[in-house]
Order: sequence, then C-alpha cells, then structure tokens
Amino acid sequence: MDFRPTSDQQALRATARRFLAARFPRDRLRRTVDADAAAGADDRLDRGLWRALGEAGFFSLRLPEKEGGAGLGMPEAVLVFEEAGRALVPGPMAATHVAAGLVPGAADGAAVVTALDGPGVVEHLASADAVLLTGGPTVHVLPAGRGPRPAPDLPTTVPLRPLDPTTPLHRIPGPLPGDAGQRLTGTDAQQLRLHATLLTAAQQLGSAARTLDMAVEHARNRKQFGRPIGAFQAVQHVCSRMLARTDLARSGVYAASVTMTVSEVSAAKLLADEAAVRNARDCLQLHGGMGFSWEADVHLHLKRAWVRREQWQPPAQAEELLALALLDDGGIAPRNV
Amino acid sequence: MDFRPTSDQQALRATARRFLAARFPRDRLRRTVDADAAAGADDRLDRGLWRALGEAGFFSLRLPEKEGGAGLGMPEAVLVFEEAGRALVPGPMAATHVAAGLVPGAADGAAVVTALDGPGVVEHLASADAVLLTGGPTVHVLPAGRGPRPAPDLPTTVPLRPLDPTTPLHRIPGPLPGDAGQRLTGTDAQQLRLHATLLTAAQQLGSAARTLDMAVEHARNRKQFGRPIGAFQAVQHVCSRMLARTDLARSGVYAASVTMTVSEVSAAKLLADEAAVRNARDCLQLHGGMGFSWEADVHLHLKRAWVRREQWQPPAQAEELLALALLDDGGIAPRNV
Amino acid sequence: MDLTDTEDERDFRLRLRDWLRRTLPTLPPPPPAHDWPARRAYDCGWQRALYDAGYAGLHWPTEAGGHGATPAVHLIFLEETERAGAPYVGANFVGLLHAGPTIAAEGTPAQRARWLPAILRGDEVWCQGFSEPEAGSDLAALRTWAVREDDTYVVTGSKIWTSHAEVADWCELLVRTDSAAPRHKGISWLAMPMSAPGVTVRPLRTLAGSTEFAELVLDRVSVPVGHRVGEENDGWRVSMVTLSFERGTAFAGEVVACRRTLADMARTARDNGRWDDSSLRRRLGRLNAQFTALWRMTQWHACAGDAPRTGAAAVSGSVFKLLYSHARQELYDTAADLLGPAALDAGHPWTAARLSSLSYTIAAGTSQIQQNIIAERGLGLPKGR
Amino acid sequence: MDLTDTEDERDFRLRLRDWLRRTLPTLPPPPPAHDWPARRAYDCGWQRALYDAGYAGLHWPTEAGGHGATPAVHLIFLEETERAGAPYVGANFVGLLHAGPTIAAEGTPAQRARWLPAILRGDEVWCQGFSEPEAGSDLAALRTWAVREDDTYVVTGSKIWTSHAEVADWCELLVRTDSAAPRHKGISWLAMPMSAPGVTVRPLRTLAGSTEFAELVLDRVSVPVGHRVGEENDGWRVSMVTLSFERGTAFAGEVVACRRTLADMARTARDNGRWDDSSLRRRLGRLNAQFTALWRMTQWHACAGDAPRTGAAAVSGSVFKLLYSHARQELYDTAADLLGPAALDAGHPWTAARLSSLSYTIAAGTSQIQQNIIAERGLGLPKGR
Repeated sequence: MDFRPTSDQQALRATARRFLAARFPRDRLRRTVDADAAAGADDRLDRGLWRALGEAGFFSLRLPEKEGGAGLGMPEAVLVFEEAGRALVPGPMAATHVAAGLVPGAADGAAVVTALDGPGVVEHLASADAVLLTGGPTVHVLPAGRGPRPAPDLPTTVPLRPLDPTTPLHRIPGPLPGDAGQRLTGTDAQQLRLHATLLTAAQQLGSAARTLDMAVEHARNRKQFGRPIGAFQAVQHVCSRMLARTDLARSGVYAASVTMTVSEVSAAKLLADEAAVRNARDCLQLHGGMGFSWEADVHLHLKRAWVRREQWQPPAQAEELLALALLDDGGIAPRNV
Repeated sequence: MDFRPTSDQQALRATARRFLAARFPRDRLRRTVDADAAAGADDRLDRGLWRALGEAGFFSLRLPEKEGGAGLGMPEAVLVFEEAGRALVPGPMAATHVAAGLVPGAADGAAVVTALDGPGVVEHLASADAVLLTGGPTVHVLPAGRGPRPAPDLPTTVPLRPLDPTTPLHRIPGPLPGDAGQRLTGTDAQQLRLHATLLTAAQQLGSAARTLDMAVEHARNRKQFGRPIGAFQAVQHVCSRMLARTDLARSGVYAASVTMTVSEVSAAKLLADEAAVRNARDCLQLHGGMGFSWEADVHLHLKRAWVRREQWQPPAQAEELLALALLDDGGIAPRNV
Repeated sequence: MDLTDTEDERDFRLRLRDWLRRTLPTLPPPPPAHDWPARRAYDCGWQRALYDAGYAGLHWPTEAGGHGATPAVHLIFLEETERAGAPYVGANFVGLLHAGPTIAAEGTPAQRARWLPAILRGDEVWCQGFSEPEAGSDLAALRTWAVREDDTYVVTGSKIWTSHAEVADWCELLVRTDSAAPRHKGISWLAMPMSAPGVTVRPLRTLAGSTEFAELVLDRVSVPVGHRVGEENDGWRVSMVTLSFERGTAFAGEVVACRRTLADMARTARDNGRWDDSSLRRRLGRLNAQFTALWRMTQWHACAGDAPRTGAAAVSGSVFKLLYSHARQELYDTAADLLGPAALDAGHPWTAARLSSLSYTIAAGTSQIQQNIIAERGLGLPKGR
Repeated sequence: MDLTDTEDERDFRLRLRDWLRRTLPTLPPPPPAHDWPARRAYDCGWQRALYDAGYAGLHWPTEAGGHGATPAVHLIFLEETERAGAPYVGANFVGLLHAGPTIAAEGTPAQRARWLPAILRGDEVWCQGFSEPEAGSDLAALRTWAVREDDTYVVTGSKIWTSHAEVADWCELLVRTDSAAPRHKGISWLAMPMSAPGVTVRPLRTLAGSTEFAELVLDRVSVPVGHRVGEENDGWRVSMVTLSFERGTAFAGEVVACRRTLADMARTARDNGRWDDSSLRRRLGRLNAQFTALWRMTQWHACAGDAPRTGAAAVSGSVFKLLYSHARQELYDTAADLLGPAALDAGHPWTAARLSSLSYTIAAGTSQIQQNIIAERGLGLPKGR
C-alpha cells in the first residue's frame, strides 16, 4: 500500500496546472465571465479551449492507447480534474470525459457533450453537440444543436437565468420518455454515473483548495487594526477549518478514485461538495466587502460550487446511499484480502 | 405593549433567587450529587426542600388566592422556574407545578408529583406520591410509592442508571392501558402539557444563563500564555455566541409565557433546549480539563439539560409541530387586534 | 410582560391599517430595479405620502419635526407597513435612519431647520460616505482628509459601498481633519452636497450583479464649515451616537417579511413534494422558532429602547444582528434545498435573496466584529488580542 | 496511489489474522472497569503475548528492540487487532506510544537497555507527568521544579490528568530545572520511579464518574540524574520529538471501532423504527462519509510517515485530531438521538462513550490549540494575538 501519488502522478498534475495557467489564466476567466454575463442566456462555450483540453488529454486520458488515450486510470483523471476545478474551467467537463470513446469527437474535444442525469438541469445545452441521458438503467444519447430548441428530442427545455455566469443551464421538467435518443449499448450506466460523480467531486475539491489559498493569501496581506487580519484568532481558526475540510475531502476523493466503490464515491462527492461550498462562503466572509464585489473571483467559486452540488448526486442522495451502505456493512468488513 | 418584566415581576424573580441561594446553595447541590451518586438507583428526593419550595409558592403561584395560591400567571411562573433551572434544583418541578390544585398536596409541596408524558421515562418515581399520565387526550393520575415496584399500576418500570446523578429515572416501555389510573375530569390535557413544556423550557433557559455566567467568570480569571483566556478572540467569540443563544431563547420563553400559543411554546422549548445543551458544552470546552472533572458543576448542567431535552416535547417533536404551524400561517397573521 | 396593544396603540394600528388599505392601491407601479432616478422618485413619493398622512418621523422628537411616538408605536408602524406590502424606505434609508437622527441629536437649530424637514418630506435624499477601501471593519482607519481653508473644508479621498449615490443630494461624510491625532480622534462629520465639483460617482457591481452601491472619488471637494455637525475632530463620537440608534429595530420589517417567506416556503414544499422529507420539514420548523423569537426580541428591544444601555443591554443591537444575519442566510440556504435545481435560476426571487443575504454577515460590522463588541462591551471580557 | 496490500503486507495480515483467531479465545475474561491492578495484569499479559508472538514494537527501530516494520504494516496491525476485538493497549499506552519512543530517540544506549525491553515485554508500566493544574493548554507554563543536589534531582510540585498512575512503575516527567530561563527553555525530561518516597497519587474523578486519571503530588522526590533523558534544560524539545510521533495514526484503532459502531447504530435504528426518519438516516450517512474519509486519511498519514514534515504536512496530526474529535462527538450525539430516552441510561455503552468523548476536544491540545497550530505552522499565518 502506498496511498501517496506516484512521481508520475505528481508530474501529471503539475503539467495540468501549467497547461491551465497558460491556456486559461485568470484574465481569460474574467473575460469569459463578463462576456457571458453580457450575453445573458446566449451560450458561447469556447470551442478553442475545449479542443485544447481535448488535445491535452483531459477527456481521453483513461482511453486505451490504441483508441488515442493515455491508458491511465481514475486516480490520474481525478488529479487533472482537481486542477480544472481550481482554475474554474467552464463547460461540461465530466460529461464529455465519460462520453469519450462513446460519442464521436468527445475524446479529442471536437465535440461538447453535456448530460442530463435524471430530471433536473442540463448545462451548456446550446453549445453542446450531444446530450447523454444517464438517469435510467441504460445510457442514451441525443443530438443537440444551436437555436431556440437546442435539443429537439427533449420534451421541454426551459432556459434559466444562470446563477453561475459561466454555466448556462436549461431546466428539463418532468421525466423523459424511456425511448428518448439512441441507446449506447455495452455501457454500464452505473459505472458511467460513478465516474462522472467522482470527477465532479474532484472539481469541487480543486475549488475548495483554491478558495483556501485565496483566503490565506488575503489573511496574510490585508491589514486592519494595524496588523494582518491573519494574526486574529477568529480569522486563523476559519482558515484552519477550511484546511481541515479540504484535507478530509481530498482523502475521500483520492481513495474513491482507487477503490471506485459506490459508497466511497458518494462519500467523496458529499465531502467535496461541502468543502467547496463552505470554503467559498468562508473565503467570501474573510474578504469582507471586497468579497461581495463582482470583481473578486470568490463568488464565481461559490456559484459554481452551488451548481456542481446539484449535479451528479446532490448531498441528500449521497447521504441516503451512505446510510443504506451501513446496513450492508458499507466497506467496513475486511476487503484488502 | 410593554414586554419588559414589571417591577413586581422583577421583585418576584429576585426573591426566588435569594430564596434558592439560601435554601439550595452550591454546597447543598454538591452534597445531593454525592449522596445520590453513592446511593445509585436509590431515590432520595429531599422532601424538606420540596416543602420549602411549596411554601415559597413555586408550585401554587398560579392558583387563585382562595385556593391558597398567589393568583399569578405564566410570566411569573416562568421567571421563578428560570431561577430553579439556574440553581439546578432537583425533582419533578414542572409536573408538581401543573398538578397543583389537581393532586392533593402538590400545591404546598407536601406531595411529590411526577409525570409520564407518552411512552418514555419518568423521573423520581421512587420518591413520588403520584404520577400524572399526560400522554393521552385526558389526564390520569396514579398513586406511587416506595419499594421495588414504585408504581404498581404501571405495567413495567425499569430503573435506569441515571445519566444526571440528581435525576433518577425509570423507563416505561410500551404504551399504557387507556384506563390506567384515575381520570382527572375538567382538566385540559393539552393546556397542562403546554404549561409543563414551557416551565421545562424556563429551567433550560436558567441553566443556559448560568453556564454563560460560569464561562465568562472563568474566561476573566483563568490565565494561560500570560493573560486571561477571555482576551483570546476564540474564547471571546464562544462567549458571545453563548450570550446570543441565551437571549434568543429568553425572547422565545418570555413571549410564550404571555401568548401561550402552541407554536410559541414549541419554539420556546426548542430554543431553550438548544441554549442549555450548547451553552453547557461550550462552558465545558472553555474550562478545559477542569470542566471534565466531577468536581466542576458544568457536567451537572449538561446532563440535566440532556434529560430535560427528552422531557415534554423533545426537539424533533417541536420542529415537526412548528413546521406544521407554518402551513396554518403559524402566528404570522395579524393577531394583535 | 405584556404583548397586547394598549388602547392608543390599537387605535394607531387600526387607523394605519385603514390608511394603508386606502393608499396602497393608489400608488404607481414600482419602477424597474435598475432605474435609479425612477426609484428615487418612487421612494420619495411614498415618503411624501407618509409625511402628508402624519406618519413621517413618527418616533423622532417633536423639536426635530417628528411626532414623538413611543418605540412600540413605531414598531407597529414597521410591522403593519410590511404586512400590507407597502414600499420600503429605499432611497430615504440614510436620511431617515442615520443622517437625520444624527443631525437631530447633534446639529444646531439652523442645521436641523435646513435638513430635517426636507428628509421627512422626501424632498432630499442622503447617502453615506463612511467606509473606505482600506478601512473595512477598521472604520477608524479612514484616510479621506479635509484641509480647512477659511470657511471651507477641502476634501480629498475615496469612499466605498455608498448606496443610492447616483441619486443622492447629500452625503454624510466622515473625514480626517487632524492627521496627527490618535485614530478615533481627528475625525469630523460633514454634510457634503453631491452636486459639488470634484465628486465622482462610480458604480460598484456586487456579486448579485446589481449596482446598488457606488464608489465616491473626492478630488478637492469644497464643503462649507457650516456643514460640519458637531465639533471639529469630534466626528467619531457624533456618528456613533446614532450608529446603534436603530440597531434593535432596524430589521423589524425584514423579520416580518422573512416570516412571510418562511410560510411561503412551507406551502411550496407541500406543493412540490419536498414536504415528505422530514429533514427539510424540521429545518423549516427550526427556522420558524428562530424567526418567531427574533420578532419577539425586536419587540423587547423596542420596549427597552429608552432603558439605560449598560452591560448586555448596550450590545443588544449586535446580538440581534449576529443572530438575524445568520438566520437569514440559513433561511435562503433552506429555500435552495427546497427548490433543488430550480434554485440555480438567478431569476428566482429566493435565489436573488440568497445572494444578497451573503452581505448581511459583512456589512455594518462583520459577524466577527459584532462578536468582539458583545464580548468586550456586553460581557466585560478583557480587550481582545 | 495504491490502497491494496503488497505481497509482504498480505502475508503479514494473514499471519496476524490467524494468530489473533487462535490467541484471542485463550485470553482470560476482561477485568472489571474499576479494578486497576487487575487491568494492569490483563493489559500486560496481552502485551507479553504480543511480544512472544513477535508483534511488540512492530514499527520501532531494531536497535530499540523493535521490528522496523513500515508504517503501512503497523497500520495493518492496528486495523486487524481492532477488527478482531483484541484488547486495547490500555496501561501500556504511555510506555509504547510516548515514553518508549522518546527514550528510543533521545536516550543513551544504557537508558534504552534499561527501559525499552521491559516496556515491550509488558513488564513495566509508564505514566505521564506533563500537565499541571495551572498549565493546561499552556503546557510550557509548568511549575513543578527540580533542584539538583549532587547526582540527584529533588522534585517538588504537582501533576494532573495522569492515567494509570496507581499501577505505573515509571513516570515520564517534565520539570523545570532553570527557573530563570524563558518558558520553553529550562525544562528537563526525567524518568521518575513511582515507588520513590514523596510521590502521592490521588484519584481524580471525571464527569463520567470514572477514576482513570489521577493527580500526582510530588514532595521532595529524589530522581537520579542518570534518569534524565536528553540534556538538562532541553526537555521541551525532547518531549516534542515524539509528542506528534503518532498523531497521524494514534487513533487508527478508534476509527475502525467508530465505523463498526456506526454500522451498529444503523442496525439499531432499523430495529427500533428510527430508520424511517430521513433526518436521522441522513446524519448516519454523513457520519459514514466522515469516518470513511478519516480512515483513508489515517492510511495517507501512515504512508507519508517518513515524508519531510514541512508546511501543511507538518500539521497533519493536528488536522486529524481536530476532525476526528468533533466527528466522534457527533457520532455519539447521533447515537443519543437514535436511542431517545434510552440514552438517559448511563449504563448504555453509547451514553458512556458520549460522556468520555467530551474530553476528545480538550485533552492533548484543545481544538482551539490545534487550530492555532494549523494556522501558524501549516498555513504560515502570522503569530496569533
């Protein structure tokens, strides 16, 4: 047993971070935010960025090498998705990743694939080429496209005024017809959901780690009452709890990427959702009035964390599943041998 | 409208505090604790104290003057019960108070009356002269007495090893026969439960106020790292939240004593339970190792608060009732005219 | 302890209710959220209607142009107007709740005559220039300075988080008039005309996407010395006299509104099926207890309004704000869980309220500052380190 | 990232499991909770059995009499013994987890030879004399002092919260040997024989009613200078070398036990009808997530055991303790809500555990202290005020 990332894994993470710093730096994020906010409901996911993410392997890295992938596993995918969460990369990252190898163009980022997981909301519908329907026992796929009815095969699509400015959403009220779209044969729907859930958790983890860094940086530099606010115990303790929450979520997310059991993935999502939302709230509170302004990034983390919390197993579902797992001895019985 | 206690009410509270300081000072409490802990399950409620409480009007103050009472109302009863909670007076105070005028001897403290409110536990059964059965649509009363079967008319009574050393408990598993005991005609069971619930909330409030005082006193005097611990922001903020919690509970308890609506009494109990339990926990934490010792009083407040939380409408019941009240507009519609 | 209306209070309540029933239907439709001049006109129209009906400055002293009503009567006013769905105080917030009371308490007779009637009639709108970018929670660290030249203060600096700046006539301004004095000394309180040359207003966008706040940039703005309220260098005390003036009841209307929202939430949950989830139901029940008690606490503070403010009583405003701001955030977090994915619609009023509620634990003293105040002034703990 | 056993680890696990299966049934029945001599005998018997089977000092260095096992193997040992329901380390806690490792790291060869084998064999029991009544969280404020007289330290003072003092042979003692030096200097580490004249042991009763702790009163107790480990006045550093030694994994067995308790709670809820309450179910689910992740964090710390301890990694023990102590309290609060009135029975094991869990956020550094450590050492925030 060696739970720590290998040196290859650490190098992969560092590469992902460097790639995102170059290809999606902060000013790029802010331009996206302002453009999207100005456009309103008009969806304009950056396809150049998407293709670059595809070329960098964000979607294909788990595909076998003969299918153009890197033959890596979920631990590696989780590490790079953590970096994507930290950089607040917009778009249906998890859906496109799990669609790689199933939907043409997903692996290399030529196609934007979004997903509808049960009744609820679907992100970036107007920019998408395809919609995965993952709420049922089998996975189906629908074509999607631009225009007033971005997914003509869906019964109703109601555009929302998006809470997170870089995540346009449509609401799909009510259940879908069971025969909607084309069935993807040979695909394990539960496995696909598990993967997407964990990749979403990894993004939440990255966001939580980033708001922790932002809070600590601010606490070191912002002076009030003649000293850095980080010298006040109230501020110190908030930062300490942010770190503890992030570390707990990280343990959960990394372990789930290794074991991929249903209950560990739920634990990972639950803890990462909580870390992302609460860290963003704490970061905002520590920034005071500045944190409440549009120009600060912290609200972007909070809003994205709120969106991801509702995607791929919201907390209430995760908690119910984790409770049930206790009755089955949920991973407590010896497993290692 | 003048929500503040009148000068008569303030004088009554001051009298109650003086009476308890003289009749049930701290060393008396500690002797009771040690004697009860030594005796184990053997119940020995102090009947001298009980009669003194009766003579001082703790049980009779709401009875009409012609029945030997003071003709006062629930606001006055709440103020003196707050003092009893502060002093940690042992015994079934609320049950004996609501039995005054219904059960002979309750009003003047000659009789100890305990209660069983639905299936659950009953306190001081072996010391009691009578047991009120208040869980049904009508109120019934049973004789009680000493010995191995302290309440022969109850189906089963299981003595517990009491969590709070001064509150011996018996568990009564399962529902009672509907015809148990003697029915008290002319008694409104719901009113009686409301009164007992609010009086219990008042005791919780007094306990919360007391542990706040203890915490503040300790924070002023205890020195660590060369200064009083009350100069540390972490300690200051814990104390501030204790005060806020206590004030909120006080607003709820006092208002309920005036309006006596079902939902305000539930709100009072819920907030006072929370204030009593959480203040005791915070007080214990601030006392460090000292707080964990038997000699400190803080554990007595915590344990009594835990017991009272289960009595007369535990939080889950109060919350469900308060939720339902929202659907009926729960006190939000204009009422004053 | 008494929570029922006296005969006078009942008469006032019935008369007010009757007036609201007759008056509210005659109001024009509320203006769009981002049209500030229209909002000013709407808010001032409502203030003028209150003035004409004898409800303006209800609890201000008569010598300040008010009616000298008791705090209880004032609370009835706040309660009934909110229940009836009357307009908010809006653009007149600073004039009625802070600058006005400050002038009433500390101004000269001439200053009162100049400014108070216009506030009460809704003729002039005030904004507040206290906060600065570098002086957030540490208000006394403010740097905007005034140099006295004959009968004029020449003011330079910047202020932040100023509401209604675009449409205000006056700004109550704290400036440093003695840079050598200790932090809390050397500050003066000035009434600055917003039309003065050198005043630039820049809108500030909040995370909710709205522009209700602005930044003021002041470049050698001349303010006559006669516009100073209180003594030179005594402005900190002057502003504090009323900073806690209304803390106990400033949120009275909001608490009434939150209780109505909570009942709406319960009905929504019943209709959308979430009511079957006991964990959601119990959160709603808990919030009901909290907001019921917060309303009772508001009544308590109103009744204790003129009691000596020592010990814990002196910090009751801080206690209330600490509790209320967190309860309000919890309310809208619960609304989001109740709505599920529908809460991701920024157009939903509960989602908009959820965003704006994030400022409640920050503005007008963060929760951290409130807890310092409670600990040191209310509980007598040693000065924090 | 790998969480599966290597071949060696699997062999070790299977061999241990087999040994436990054969050995545990041969143990005598556990002694009554309050019979300390019997408990000592029981705990030392178990330690002797471990020693004979080659499991004592598993991860101690071989030169200290250990087996030099990897942290991962040690963690397997903790996990399997807990799962099998083996006895706890009990009376040997201080010897095996603190005094022993301190002597191994800082003692002379002669000191190691004198004390370590007896610890590993379960022949000698140690207790800890660090805390003092006036020096709680502020451990360095300790006042117990030692005066050197020739080859002897004469020690006077008192210590508190000492476990197993009644049955211990030795006490690892921090004393002040230079009262003029700054707080953290001037402290020395001594091994004090508990049989020495002048040592008085007074039982301390906890709020749980138990007497597992004692107060030590030391009245001119002679300790040979040769019983000092490390240099004179260097005792603070000596004790800190190992105070965080095991923090990352010290609670490994407890986490395994908490996960078993949690599964028991779920079954109890299913049997007593409380399972129908979604709010309780969801709390159980949440605790499952927390304890699953705490177990994974324990494994992480074990694997990172010999990594450089800088930045956040240096405070991983504090992070774990902060999270675990609160999760444990939440676990038993949830158990109480699950039991309802039955939780008011002090005889119920979950109620007893609820009471003892109250000390977890206090002992060995309060949660407040842990948060200071994380902020200053882990996050590099300025020294707190």
